[in-house]
Amino acid sequence: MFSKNKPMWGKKPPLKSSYDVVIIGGGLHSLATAYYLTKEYGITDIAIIEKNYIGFGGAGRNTAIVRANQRTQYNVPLYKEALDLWPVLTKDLDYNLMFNNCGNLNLMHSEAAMKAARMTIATAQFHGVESHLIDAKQAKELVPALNISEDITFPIHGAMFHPPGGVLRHDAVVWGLARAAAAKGVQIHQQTEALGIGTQNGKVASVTTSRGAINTKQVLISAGGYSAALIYDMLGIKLPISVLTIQAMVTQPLKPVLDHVVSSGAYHCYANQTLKGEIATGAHMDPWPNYTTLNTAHYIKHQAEALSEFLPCLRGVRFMRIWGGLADMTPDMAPIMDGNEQVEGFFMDCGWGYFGFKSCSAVGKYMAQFMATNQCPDMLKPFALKRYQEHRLMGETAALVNYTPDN
Amino acid sequence: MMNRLNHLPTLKIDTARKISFTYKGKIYYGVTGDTIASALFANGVRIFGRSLKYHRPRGLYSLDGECSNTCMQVNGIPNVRCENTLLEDGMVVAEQNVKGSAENDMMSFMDKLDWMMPAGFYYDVMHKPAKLWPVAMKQIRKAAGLGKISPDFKMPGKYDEIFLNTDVCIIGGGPAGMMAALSSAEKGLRVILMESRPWLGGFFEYRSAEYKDGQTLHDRANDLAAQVRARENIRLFTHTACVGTYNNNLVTGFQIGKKSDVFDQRYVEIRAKSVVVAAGCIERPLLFDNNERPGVMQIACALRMAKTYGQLPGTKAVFSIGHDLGLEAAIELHDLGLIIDCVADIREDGQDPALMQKLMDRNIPILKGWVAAKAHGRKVVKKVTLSSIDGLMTRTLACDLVVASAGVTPVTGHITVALGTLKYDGHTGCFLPDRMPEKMYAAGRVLGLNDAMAIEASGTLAGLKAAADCGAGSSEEIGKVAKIVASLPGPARGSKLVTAPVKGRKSFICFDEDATIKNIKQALAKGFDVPELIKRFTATGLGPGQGGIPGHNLPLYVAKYQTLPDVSIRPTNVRPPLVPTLISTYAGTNHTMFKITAMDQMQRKDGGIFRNIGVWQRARYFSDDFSCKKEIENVRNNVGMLDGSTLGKFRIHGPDALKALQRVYVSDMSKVKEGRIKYSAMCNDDGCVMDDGVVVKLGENDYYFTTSTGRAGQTAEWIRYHTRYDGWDFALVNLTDSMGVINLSGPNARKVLEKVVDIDVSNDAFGFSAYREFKIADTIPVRAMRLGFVGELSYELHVPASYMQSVWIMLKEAGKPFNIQNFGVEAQNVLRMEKCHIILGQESEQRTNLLDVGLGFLWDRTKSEAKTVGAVALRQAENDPARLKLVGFKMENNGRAPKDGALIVDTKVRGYVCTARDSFALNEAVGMALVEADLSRIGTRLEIFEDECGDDRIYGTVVKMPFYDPEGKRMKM
Amino acid sequence: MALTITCPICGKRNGYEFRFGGEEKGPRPEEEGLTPEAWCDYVHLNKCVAGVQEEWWCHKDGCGSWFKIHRDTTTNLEKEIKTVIEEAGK
Amino acid sequence: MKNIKRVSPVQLKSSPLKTEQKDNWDIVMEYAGEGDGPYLVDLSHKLRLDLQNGEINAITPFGIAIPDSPGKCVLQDGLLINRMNKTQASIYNLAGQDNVDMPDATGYTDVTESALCVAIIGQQVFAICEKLTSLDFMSPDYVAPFLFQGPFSHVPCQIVTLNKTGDDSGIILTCSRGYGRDMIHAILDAGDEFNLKPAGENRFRNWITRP
Repeated sequence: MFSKNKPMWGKKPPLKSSYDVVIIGGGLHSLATAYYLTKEYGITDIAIIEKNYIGFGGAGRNTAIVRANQRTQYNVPLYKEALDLWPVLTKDLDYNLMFNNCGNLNLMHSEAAMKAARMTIATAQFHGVESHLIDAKQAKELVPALNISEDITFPIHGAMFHPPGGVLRHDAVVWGLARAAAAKGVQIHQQTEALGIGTQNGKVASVTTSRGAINTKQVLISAGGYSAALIYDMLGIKLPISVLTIQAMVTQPLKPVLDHVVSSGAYHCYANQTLKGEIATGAHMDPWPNYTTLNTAHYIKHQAEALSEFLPCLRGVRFMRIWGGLADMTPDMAPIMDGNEQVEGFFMDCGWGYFGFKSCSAVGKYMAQFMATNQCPDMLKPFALKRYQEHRLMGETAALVNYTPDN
Repeated sequence: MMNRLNHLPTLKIDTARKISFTYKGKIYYGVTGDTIASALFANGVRIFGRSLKYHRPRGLYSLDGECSNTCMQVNGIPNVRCENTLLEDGMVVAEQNVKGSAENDMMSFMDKLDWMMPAGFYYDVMHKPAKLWPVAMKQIRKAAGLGKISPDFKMPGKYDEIFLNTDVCIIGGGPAGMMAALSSAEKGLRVILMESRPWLGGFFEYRSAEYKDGQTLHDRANDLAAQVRARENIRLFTHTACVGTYNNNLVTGFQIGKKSDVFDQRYVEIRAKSVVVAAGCIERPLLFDNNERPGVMQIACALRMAKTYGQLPGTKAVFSIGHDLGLEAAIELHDLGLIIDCVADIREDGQDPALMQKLMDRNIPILKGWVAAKAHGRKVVKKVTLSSIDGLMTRTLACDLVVASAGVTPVTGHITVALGTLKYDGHTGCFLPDRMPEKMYAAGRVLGLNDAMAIEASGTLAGLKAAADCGAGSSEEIGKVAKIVASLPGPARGSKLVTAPVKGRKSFICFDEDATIKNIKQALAKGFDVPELIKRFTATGLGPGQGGIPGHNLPLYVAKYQTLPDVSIRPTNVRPPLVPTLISTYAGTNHTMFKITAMDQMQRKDGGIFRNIGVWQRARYFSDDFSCKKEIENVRNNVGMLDGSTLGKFRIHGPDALKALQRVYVSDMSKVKEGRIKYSAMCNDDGCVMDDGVVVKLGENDYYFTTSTGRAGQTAEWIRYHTRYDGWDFALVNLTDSMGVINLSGPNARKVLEKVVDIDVSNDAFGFSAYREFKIADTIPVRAMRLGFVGELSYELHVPASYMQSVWIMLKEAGKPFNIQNFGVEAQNVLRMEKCHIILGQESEQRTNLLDVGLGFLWDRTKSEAKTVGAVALRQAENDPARLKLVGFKMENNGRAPKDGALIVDTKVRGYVCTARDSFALNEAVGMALVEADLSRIGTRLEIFEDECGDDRIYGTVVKMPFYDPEGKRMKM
Repeated sequence: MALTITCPICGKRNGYEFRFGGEEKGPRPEEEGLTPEAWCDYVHLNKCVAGVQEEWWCHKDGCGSWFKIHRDTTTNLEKEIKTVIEEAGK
Repeated sequence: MKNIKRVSPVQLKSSPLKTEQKDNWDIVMEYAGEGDGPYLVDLSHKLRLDLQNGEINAITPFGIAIPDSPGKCVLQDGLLINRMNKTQASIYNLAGQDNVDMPDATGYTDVTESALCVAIIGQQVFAICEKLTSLDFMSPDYVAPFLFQGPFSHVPCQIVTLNKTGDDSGIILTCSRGYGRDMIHAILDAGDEFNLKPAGENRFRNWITRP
């Protein structure tokens, strides 16, 4: 019934002088890519270089919400595949990722927002993803705690209801992938810092780390919020990224009161109840670049104000913990996945903003394909860096439909 | 109900004033000054709740709320920490997370099943077969959680907020904090002192030991408190827990209102120049089997129950402590009548000889180098087994109280959340401040100090240092006090014992999450080798009390287990809020701030249905018919009035005004002629349209221009941003709120206007695209523009906001014969759509450029010296075939209009419908869509996919724009 | 974290009164001959420095001016590096 | 003209006792139940000018020298001039002559209509302010009269502190006219515990012209 108490990702291995593939960053995208490289392509001579411990960054700080109701046709199939992979991974990793398929309700507070939602819903349905536009009363039936009266700052007009979405246990995904990858021979080097990438004749040749140099022909940087700084530092490649701190918080645990993920663009707020009973809530980013992952007094207050309005019963509940993580934002809210373009053998997977968790399963699969075949899979082609200089932003954000009083 | 010790000077209760409350449906009584927990305790309640996982009985353990042991449901509010919540008349108190009662919980069998639940067991079970998980998950959800909140719960009470500025903010109103306050206040600075308890005094307040010259610590605390209260420049906040400190010295907290206050709780945010942290210590829990059984209490808990609340914490006690405070408490409690069977002291030596003598005088046996190993008793403590530290000798003693404490642990969260660091100190066995954040100082027991004089002197020193940051005081004085501090006793040696010599299956390192020492070992064995990872894997420290119970012990244990050296012992992260804080408290007053136009009230009276549009509230409809048929037809056939006051309006003037306009507008603004209006657009650097509006020339380098409603707030900022390197001399004045706007539209608009104004408004005198300034009744200055947004004869009147109502009434009067009516934003939306006039954000999205929406004609490409924002991108993208284009379409076979947001598809998504309506004027369905360029040719058939359409598509055809009055005769008539 | 920004006009204020305006990249490039690469570099690309960077801010809720500061992105604290403050439009 | 009225963005619910008509405004001179302070007085009808000019230091509006550095103000002949930044100042005619003419120099814009303008006077003014803004009025660094440009109840405002000593304390606050309803609601709500009441212009006049 229980696995033996042995180290889940093996004993600490010594760092070798060469690997087929070096992956910088010990988060979900790295672990998933390594996992699929071993599983699908038999590439097992892989080193994962992590400065802290696996899951230290965004992987362990997100609120583990998954969904596939993105805006554009380029994104929806990718996220759909990611969503479909959770049950598969649970089985393949033989690790309970605790997927709570509770469905997501994205509240709409104006006619314009309802229109925008309809487009997103149509896009989802066109791609075979379940999503529906419901009115305020229907939303209230799903979430009895919702305040659908007119006398709140942003009265609720309706919602985008997306049943396939839900919440996972993020740490389980990290540990499950790490265990499976390590079992196939991937070496996970924690407390090891990548310091530079060596190139020769425009090709990747080596990676230097705090524990010595490694020869390699392929290197992937998928280090979450730290990617852009690393890529500029190591290769001088500038990216259209702004790294912001995003915060989330939980209340003290409660008996079940909220059965879905509820989110609101107008209130800049989402909330769901974890399996432990806490109301996890977040969304705000301080709109200036920083690497602090620090929380702000401003935000916990904002969050309380927002919840007080649309989930007013929570006024009687206490916040007990707030934390922050990094979100590497791009101008079009879509990621950058590229490889063999700027430097042969160099791959990057970044710019995920706060979508890194939702996407990791599918992205690991496609990045593994990209690296194993040196051919960019069709699924990833729209995400190349070049789109910015070609004025082809992805359109994941519509025009703004809401403004805050202090805009 | 127990008789209270009511002669003690330290009491905070008034036994003469009874308070009634309801507990489990019955009326109970406490006294004024009681907390809920002390009142329940006085009524014989020992089991306050059941633990999360194993449903173990839990009782009073500390009195400062570090764990959820005494969390209860109070007045419908879950997870109320009864041990430090004051009892109020009529409170309704209930247990939580029990099936049955806390006393007899039907779920208590869970405690036997711990072998089934090793650390992280849930990751390995319940996912095979896949169908099992959703079922299991439901049960897990039900079992998890502590308190309950009803979905329709309405939080009573008033919640307020204040935002303060101060020179020095002091956290903690104990002796160190008070001394710090006094020393910085003496410099004439503004000082704020925050104390979480309802009274000042902290570590001294409840103690009767001697301070100096026969004065008790309690009396000394009162003396200091009186001095603090006497200082006008000290702003005192008692009953105010500090919940957050942030680098840059922002401090937040919440204050619990007294009866005389207008608030129940209020959020307090303090911006300080410097901060002193004098938050004292909590106790480090002692780890032994059943170390959380009701009847096991920490030292201060047992002592304060007697000294503050007048109740003996038990009848017969065994002490297992590692700190002199334990000896002092044993003496005091003995003298108050508690039978003390034995004091086991972890320390082999180093006890204060005076205390030892007093124990001897009282015949209290002391066992040095001994520790509690196991508490016995199914629900409450009946016996305790003591053990020598090496585990070789044991003794079991009957008792109903085990006072257990491994030592003290400084409250350092205020320092670390502000980015200060701690260092493990081998002497005290504590994490002590290492690198303090800028302009933040620690004082008192936070520094590991224990000696009363040293605590006070460190407070004085911290206060002086903080004052120096504010530019007051001298370094000599600081040096002098520093010398005094150095000459006083430093931190006392602390016990380093982490656990009693037990296997730890029932030794709870974290009460809230039911995590045991055994669980920690299991996690370590699985490769989770750093405390932060163990926290995640075992949930240790993630419960309602956060790190309060396990925060100190976890890293110590992990280091000990892995035999790591002291230098590698890192504290676990503490995160705000440092005290759990109600959402209603954080929310405070939460004033909603919207803008309204001068016409707001009149339009509401006229039946306007309002919506938030950006910062404004605007009338969107004037009837329940959201198709707005009447409003629309009235504009097309008669005349209507729209309040367009939310439009952005600006004056730009100064020698370089034209240059600035050339930079941000795509057109050649030098061609704007006086008396004419020019329509143009602003793009971002990517050529995407940000804004459109009209520009009027008032004079040389003096212009008046409008922006869309949503952009008004950012326009000045935008223009200054894009000219920030140029050093140009121009001035912007935001006149958005200054001028109301009335859009008078419809074939009868002229007939209405000419009745109100004195100027000639004939088409010859005031033609399409013209601009006129005039006065109504020689009084009201009006700026008028002939525009055609809705496609009819139309005047846009810009009127000083204060005169808006008057002008509106005049026009309404004048329009009566022509059936003048209000129309709202949605009617305007349809009217302009029929005319194919775009609204940015509706016919465009973030990535839509000027050319895509067909506004390329506005772009003057010959003014590259102006470095117009967006021009480069437009040039680079203008031949890109992959861009979306805005097209007009009609529905096939006179079909209905698709819904806004429907997709244009074939095998892929090829575009989407921006706005489409069944047009009353045209008697057919028309709309605009953004489609890929190859679908943009006239006559192209568009396959439309709506949400919920399944396989049913509807079809439209691309047609020429505009749909209504293509020659534009009507707006020019 | 409690960001404060020192506005050259209004002094040190709560960071939320301001709008971040991007990394300092120098004056607008000339239009003539601007390649897509150079354009993209100016408009979109950032160095994302983890450390002290020079950057623009607007005191949107105050005096409205644009100005530059140096700020450590790892602590969010301003650094006093004396430069000639180039104010825009004002 | 009989049917031409100017309407203030500040609508106070108290009943006026004394009203004066001026330039089509109905100005309440006294309200019923004004209490003993603090007071809220609507001054939205008072002429306010925006002055922006690259050579602003050379300009003396109504013969008054503009303070030399941002944040400083001068009150002279009932006119309040507030230096906003290097090239900009605002001018409020609080108690000067009626119907003053627009000065000749370029750069003036009449912004009376742009903003609501209220005075809050009385001992508890700053206790009210601290419930609505984190701006530090009581800092000894700021000597009255001084100007703050910053948020008040989340809305960008110009706030001039004319006096910060005891009963004489008082501020003039202006913000976008559109916020009238919600700003006044927020101020009165914050002031409720201190018994803040709407008061007529007489109160203000007495306060501003006191020796």
